[in-house]
Amino acid sequence: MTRPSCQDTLLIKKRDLKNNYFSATFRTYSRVDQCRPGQFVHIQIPSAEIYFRRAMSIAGVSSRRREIEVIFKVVGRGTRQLGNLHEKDRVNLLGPLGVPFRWPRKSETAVIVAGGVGFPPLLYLASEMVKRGHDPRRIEFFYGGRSSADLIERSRIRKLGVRFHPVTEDGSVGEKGLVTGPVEEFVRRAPNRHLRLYGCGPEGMLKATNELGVRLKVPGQISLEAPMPCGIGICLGCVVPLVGGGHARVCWDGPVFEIGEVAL
Amino acid sequence: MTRPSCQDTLLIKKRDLKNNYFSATFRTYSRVDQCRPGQFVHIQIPSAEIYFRRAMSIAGVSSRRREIEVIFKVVGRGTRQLGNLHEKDRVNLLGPLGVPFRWPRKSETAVIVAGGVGFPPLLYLASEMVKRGHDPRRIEFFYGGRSSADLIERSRIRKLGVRFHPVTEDGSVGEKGLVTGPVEEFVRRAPNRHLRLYGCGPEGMLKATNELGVRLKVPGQISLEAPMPCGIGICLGCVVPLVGGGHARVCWDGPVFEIGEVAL
Amino acid sequence: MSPDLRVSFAGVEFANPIMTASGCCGYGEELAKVYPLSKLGALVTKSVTLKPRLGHPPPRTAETASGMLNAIGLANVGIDCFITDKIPFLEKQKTRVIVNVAGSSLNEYVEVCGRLSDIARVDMIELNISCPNVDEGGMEFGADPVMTEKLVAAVKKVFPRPVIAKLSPNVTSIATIAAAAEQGGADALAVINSLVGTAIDVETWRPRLTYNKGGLTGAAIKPVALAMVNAVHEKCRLPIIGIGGISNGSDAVEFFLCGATAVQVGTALFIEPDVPVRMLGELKAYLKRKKLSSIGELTGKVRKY
Amino acid sequence: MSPDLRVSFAGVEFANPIMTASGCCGYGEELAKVYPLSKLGALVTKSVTLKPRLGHPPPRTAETASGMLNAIGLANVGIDCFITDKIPFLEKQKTRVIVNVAGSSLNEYVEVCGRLSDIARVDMIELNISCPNVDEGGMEFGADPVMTEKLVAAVKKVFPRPVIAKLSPNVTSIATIAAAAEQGGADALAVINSLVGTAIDVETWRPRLTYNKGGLTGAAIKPVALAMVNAVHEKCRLPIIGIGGISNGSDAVEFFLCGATAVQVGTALFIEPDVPVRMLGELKAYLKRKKLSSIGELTGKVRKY
Ligand SMILES: Cc1cc2nc3c(=O)[nH]c(=O)nc-3n(C[C@H](O)[C@H](O)[C@H](O)COP(=O)(O)OP(=O)(O)OC[C@H]3O[C@@H](n4cnc5c(N)ncnc54)[C@H](O)[C@@H]3O)c2cc1C
Ligand SMILES: Cc1cc2nc3c(=O)[nH]c(=O)nc-3n(C[C@H](O)[C@H](O)[C@H](O)COP(=O)(O)OP(=O)(O)OC[C@H]3O[C@@H](n4cnc5c(N)ncnc54)[C@H](O)[C@@H]3O)c2cc1C
Ligand SMILES: Cc1cc2nc3c(=O)[nH]c(=O)nc-3n(C[C@H](O)[C@H](O)[C@H](O)COP(=O)(O)O)c2cc1C
Ligand SMILES: Cc1cc2nc3c(=O)[nH]c(=O)nc-3n(C[C@H](O)[C@H](O)[C@H](O)COP(=O)(O)O)c2cc1C
Ligand code: FES
Ligand code: FES
Repeated sequence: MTRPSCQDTLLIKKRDLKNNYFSATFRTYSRVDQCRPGQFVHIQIPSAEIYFRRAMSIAGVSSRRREIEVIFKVVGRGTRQLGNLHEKDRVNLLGPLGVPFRWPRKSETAVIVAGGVGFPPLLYLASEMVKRGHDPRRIEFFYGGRSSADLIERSRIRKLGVRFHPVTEDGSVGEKGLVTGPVEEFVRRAPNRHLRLYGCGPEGMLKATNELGVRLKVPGQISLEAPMPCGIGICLGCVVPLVGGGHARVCWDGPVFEIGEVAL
Repeated sequence: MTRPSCQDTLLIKKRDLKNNYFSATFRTYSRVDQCRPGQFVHIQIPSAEIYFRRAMSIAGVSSRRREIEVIFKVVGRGTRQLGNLHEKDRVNLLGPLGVPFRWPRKSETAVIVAGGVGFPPLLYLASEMVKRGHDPRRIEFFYGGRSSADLIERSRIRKLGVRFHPVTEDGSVGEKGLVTGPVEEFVRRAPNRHLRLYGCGPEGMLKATNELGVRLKVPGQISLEAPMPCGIGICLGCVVPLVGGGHARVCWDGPVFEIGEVAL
Repeated sequence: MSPDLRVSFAGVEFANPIMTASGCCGYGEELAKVYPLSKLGALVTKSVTLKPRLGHPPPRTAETASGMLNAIGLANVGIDCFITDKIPFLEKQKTRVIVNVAGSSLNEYVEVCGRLSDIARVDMIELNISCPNVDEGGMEFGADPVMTEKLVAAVKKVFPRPVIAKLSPNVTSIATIAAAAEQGGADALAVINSLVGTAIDVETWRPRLTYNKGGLTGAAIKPVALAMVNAVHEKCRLPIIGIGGISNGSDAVEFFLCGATAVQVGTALFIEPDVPVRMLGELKAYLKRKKLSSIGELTGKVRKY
Repeated sequence: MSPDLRVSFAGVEFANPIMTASGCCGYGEELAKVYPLSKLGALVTKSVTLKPRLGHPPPRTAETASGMLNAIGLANVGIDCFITDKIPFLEKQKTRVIVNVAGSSLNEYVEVCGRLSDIARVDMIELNISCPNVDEGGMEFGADPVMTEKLVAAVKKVFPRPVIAKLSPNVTSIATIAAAAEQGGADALAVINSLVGTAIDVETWRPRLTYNKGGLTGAAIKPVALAMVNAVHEKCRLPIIGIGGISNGSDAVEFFLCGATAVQVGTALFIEPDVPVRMLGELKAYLKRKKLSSIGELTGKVRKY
């Protein structure tokens, strides 16, 4: 089991990915070997206006260099401040937190549905699958956005050798439309149904992916977001209602949930 | 009259002066031409723990480049944060604030008594005097500290051509002892008594300078410090008692006061 | 068409809903050097008392997390000097003038307000029945509904123009005090004054204020102030001036939505003296973006769950 | 010689004066994955009620300046599940266990406390008579001295070990409520629970909490909490547990100086779950530097002006 810890790290690389996206790499993070795709770190942002940490999915790690990467989009006060950090700034990370994605079986095809800030954990997931020997041709990576500018770091997905399906609402890259259209098409056409869905992205996309999985009986998981005061299950602030009744904490019981589990 | 204003400036140069002293130069400050020695700027520090601005004397300005310099010592949370700023960081300055020093007459000898963070405004004062044609040999610059490391930027004073008298408690540079000893000696020995005292520094030094001025009937001014919530006279937080009764606001009625005016 | 920032209450019209709070803008002289006071909906003076007061010895302010403590102790020039020295300056300012009055007894309040009654430049009086920083009077009045009603009624008898009661947050039910002030004849309510608080220097074991405690203000108290404005608005029909931790247009909108007709800015002036000017722009832009034509369309419109 | 961090009150000894506050550490299971709970002086559980409660729908927390609002609504597993599921875990923890109890009627409090009476692992009960986030019970009890005294007395009859009354800051005089709790037989006081507050989303005009208001906690409220600990300490001889905005050793020292015997850390755990561990080091270093041998040498020692 991972034991989360708070630790100071050094921002050693910051890359502007355009369209308000940034990649930030922190060193030296002692828990890199315990990180799993789907988990997140809770980042403390040194600023007058920010009180809570901000949750960011792990986008990748380098065991050798003890580096951890997050990819974030500037959407509000906290992420703006994060985007203003300088290389060599000290940043406190609490993590790794949350329940990771479950691995697909070798025989299964992973159908990844990514969008917006849901992309980083799925990039990490696909990278790790490939690294651990999952056949890249058994990874179908659907990546949706409004326009080509929303689909960041495409070269990194391509390099993995997975089957990459960009989809944009304006058709500026890949198929035109909402990503869940082509996903459904693929699922319906899949010759054998040894599929496993992995979804993370904006609310609409998550809902559609969840609904699709339930309707077509494809197992899989989705990763949720919620504002998170603590990130470690002690404040009860980040709850979502479950289909079976009751609440689950997104930070501790999730953020990864089984398809059909959460009342979205 | 100067009309203080808040404005964003760019930290364009930061120099580590050792012993926890830093010099910071900000650009582009629109009010450089209104700044006078003895005045200060109130600096907003972007940080979670700092709510008030921090007052810093103006240490110098460059009209041509619209730059303003402050020299500060890291003594607490705010100045620590200030010391952590990066070049190109945006910093909001409110100023210029406060009553400046009065100029000596050409015939008068300025006896400057500086110590600690009281040095920067007196450096500015001496520089401006020389620039405006005051005979540098009629400026006696006494500069006291515990040890040579406390006497920063000595070369800048020397360059002015003024009569420089470093004094240290451990004798590591200049005369040994407290700075007010040599000052009193000088005042007593001064052939004609057309002297004008200018004091700024730690509490003990200020008290001694004030007392010396009163006792030996040397006119002059001292510049005080006080924690300053607003810096512009509206909170009544920074008051000091006056000898004649009543309170004065250090930020608005000062920070420069006549010798003998304040009940120290 | 530019949105209309004017508001009016108690029969008085204000150019805009942004006022500077008592004790945070002196008598206006210093701020007038930073920007013309005509930018303000109104200036609320430092509390004026019958006799001049030096206030408590320093230190009388302390910085706290997103806020500050003060125990100035009602330092002010006294009503005589106020009338002879400060009114002439205020006569020339193109803004509404609200004089905040404090006292240690009912008679003192009445006497000061009486002295102001025939000075037409004084558009309104704001009764400080909520100062946590004096031994007598101050908060005592504002914690007791009976005394609150009596005091407001007495002042209304001697001052012919509108009277605002400024309420203390240091009570079990602010709505009860608000109702008492309404009963006494108050024309409007100012909500809130500062919260009692303190801070200790762990090196010297001394309180950070010579008065041993003080009033907490600034961004830290905004949530408390909003809840109290809302509680008063639900129970009382008087117009409300929202106060507490306001430092931008969006903060002001929160207060309007909770029931405020106007707002006062206090501690934020210390950090950014021209915050009211910035807020005017932000409010205008907000109304425009939301396609609203006046502040009144916000007042009390919070959509509760 | 290392300074002694042990404190004791109401006949119970604690390894150190740092506790985790109710509602900010669940039942201990999650924090135990970050560090051994033996580091804590005591763990105070989330409020337990007779029946399980889901709490209010999300959003039920909101960030504010140096603080937060919460209206969790006493979400908890209920006393049955607490005893069967949570007590076994707590049995294994080498720390003091204080169970915080809430209810919507006197009978409910008494029933829950009665159920806990023969579970030896429950070292103390903390009565939450100050929750601002439920419609019934909660703060009502803590705002009324008569009900406070009655409730404490009733619980004392059914629970044989010490009972702490946790007081609300949303009152005119916390010292009066403290005296009532003492009268009722309370063994100690916990000061303070959260301040009522709210925040509004200016885009949607909705409160940021579905309960429309919530409790303000965190660094923002520390000055208020300190003043209240001090006020209670001046009027009442019961040991006090200081709570409100504590996030480091120096904050704790401020509370000790104002009269606290122990402290609880709440919101700070959300930002830094191992803050109690860091604080232990800071406290030790402080005592050493000040040449003090125990926390008791600080309690109530503020040097007033
Ligand atoms: C487990 C998890 C993993 C995440 N991973 C990433 C990631 O890899 N990259 C990335 O860019 N973002 C990620 N996020 C979202 C990120 O945490 C939020 O964008 C961030 O907290 C917003 O902070 P802010 O201060 O900039 O915005 P704020 O000013 O706080 O808010 C801006 C807007 O975002 C909403 N918001 C705030 N926090 C959240 C939140 N946690 N979830 C949903 N809405 C929120 C607010 O309600 C508001 O509408 C993740 C969130 C979670 C819970
Ligand atoms: C008009 C004026 C001009 C100044 N010019 C300079 C300058 O040129 N260079 C420079 O280094 N410093 C100068 N100072 C002092 C500087 O403002 C303080 O050192 C600074 O505010 C300390 O902030 P901090 O957050 O680092 O310390 P804090 O953590 O706030 O406090 C550290 C210690 O300093 C004390 N302190 C805090 N503020 C002040 C203050 N304003 N005056 C006296 N003691 C204080 C505190 O009580 C505490 O003991 C000036 C002050 C004034 C009023
Ligand atoms: C330094 C200071 C002095 C104050 N003096 C007074 C006063 O004299 N009379 C009064 O009614 N309120 C006084 N107040 C309270 C403010 O008017 C206002 O109610 C309070 O500060 C909350 O608003 P804020 O958070 O915007 O500052 C004072 C506040 C501060 C910070
Ligand atoms: C999310 C949250 C939940 C809380 N739940 C409870 C509770 O169930 N019972 C209780 O007595 N206090 C509860 N509190 C109040 C805390 O125990 C504490 O009194 C308060 O947060 C002030 O301390 P702090 O500023 O250190 O957080 C809760 C506080 C928070 C932030
Ligand atoms: S963020 Fe606190 S329980 Fe999930
Ligand atoms: S700092 Fe506010 S009056 Fe001087």
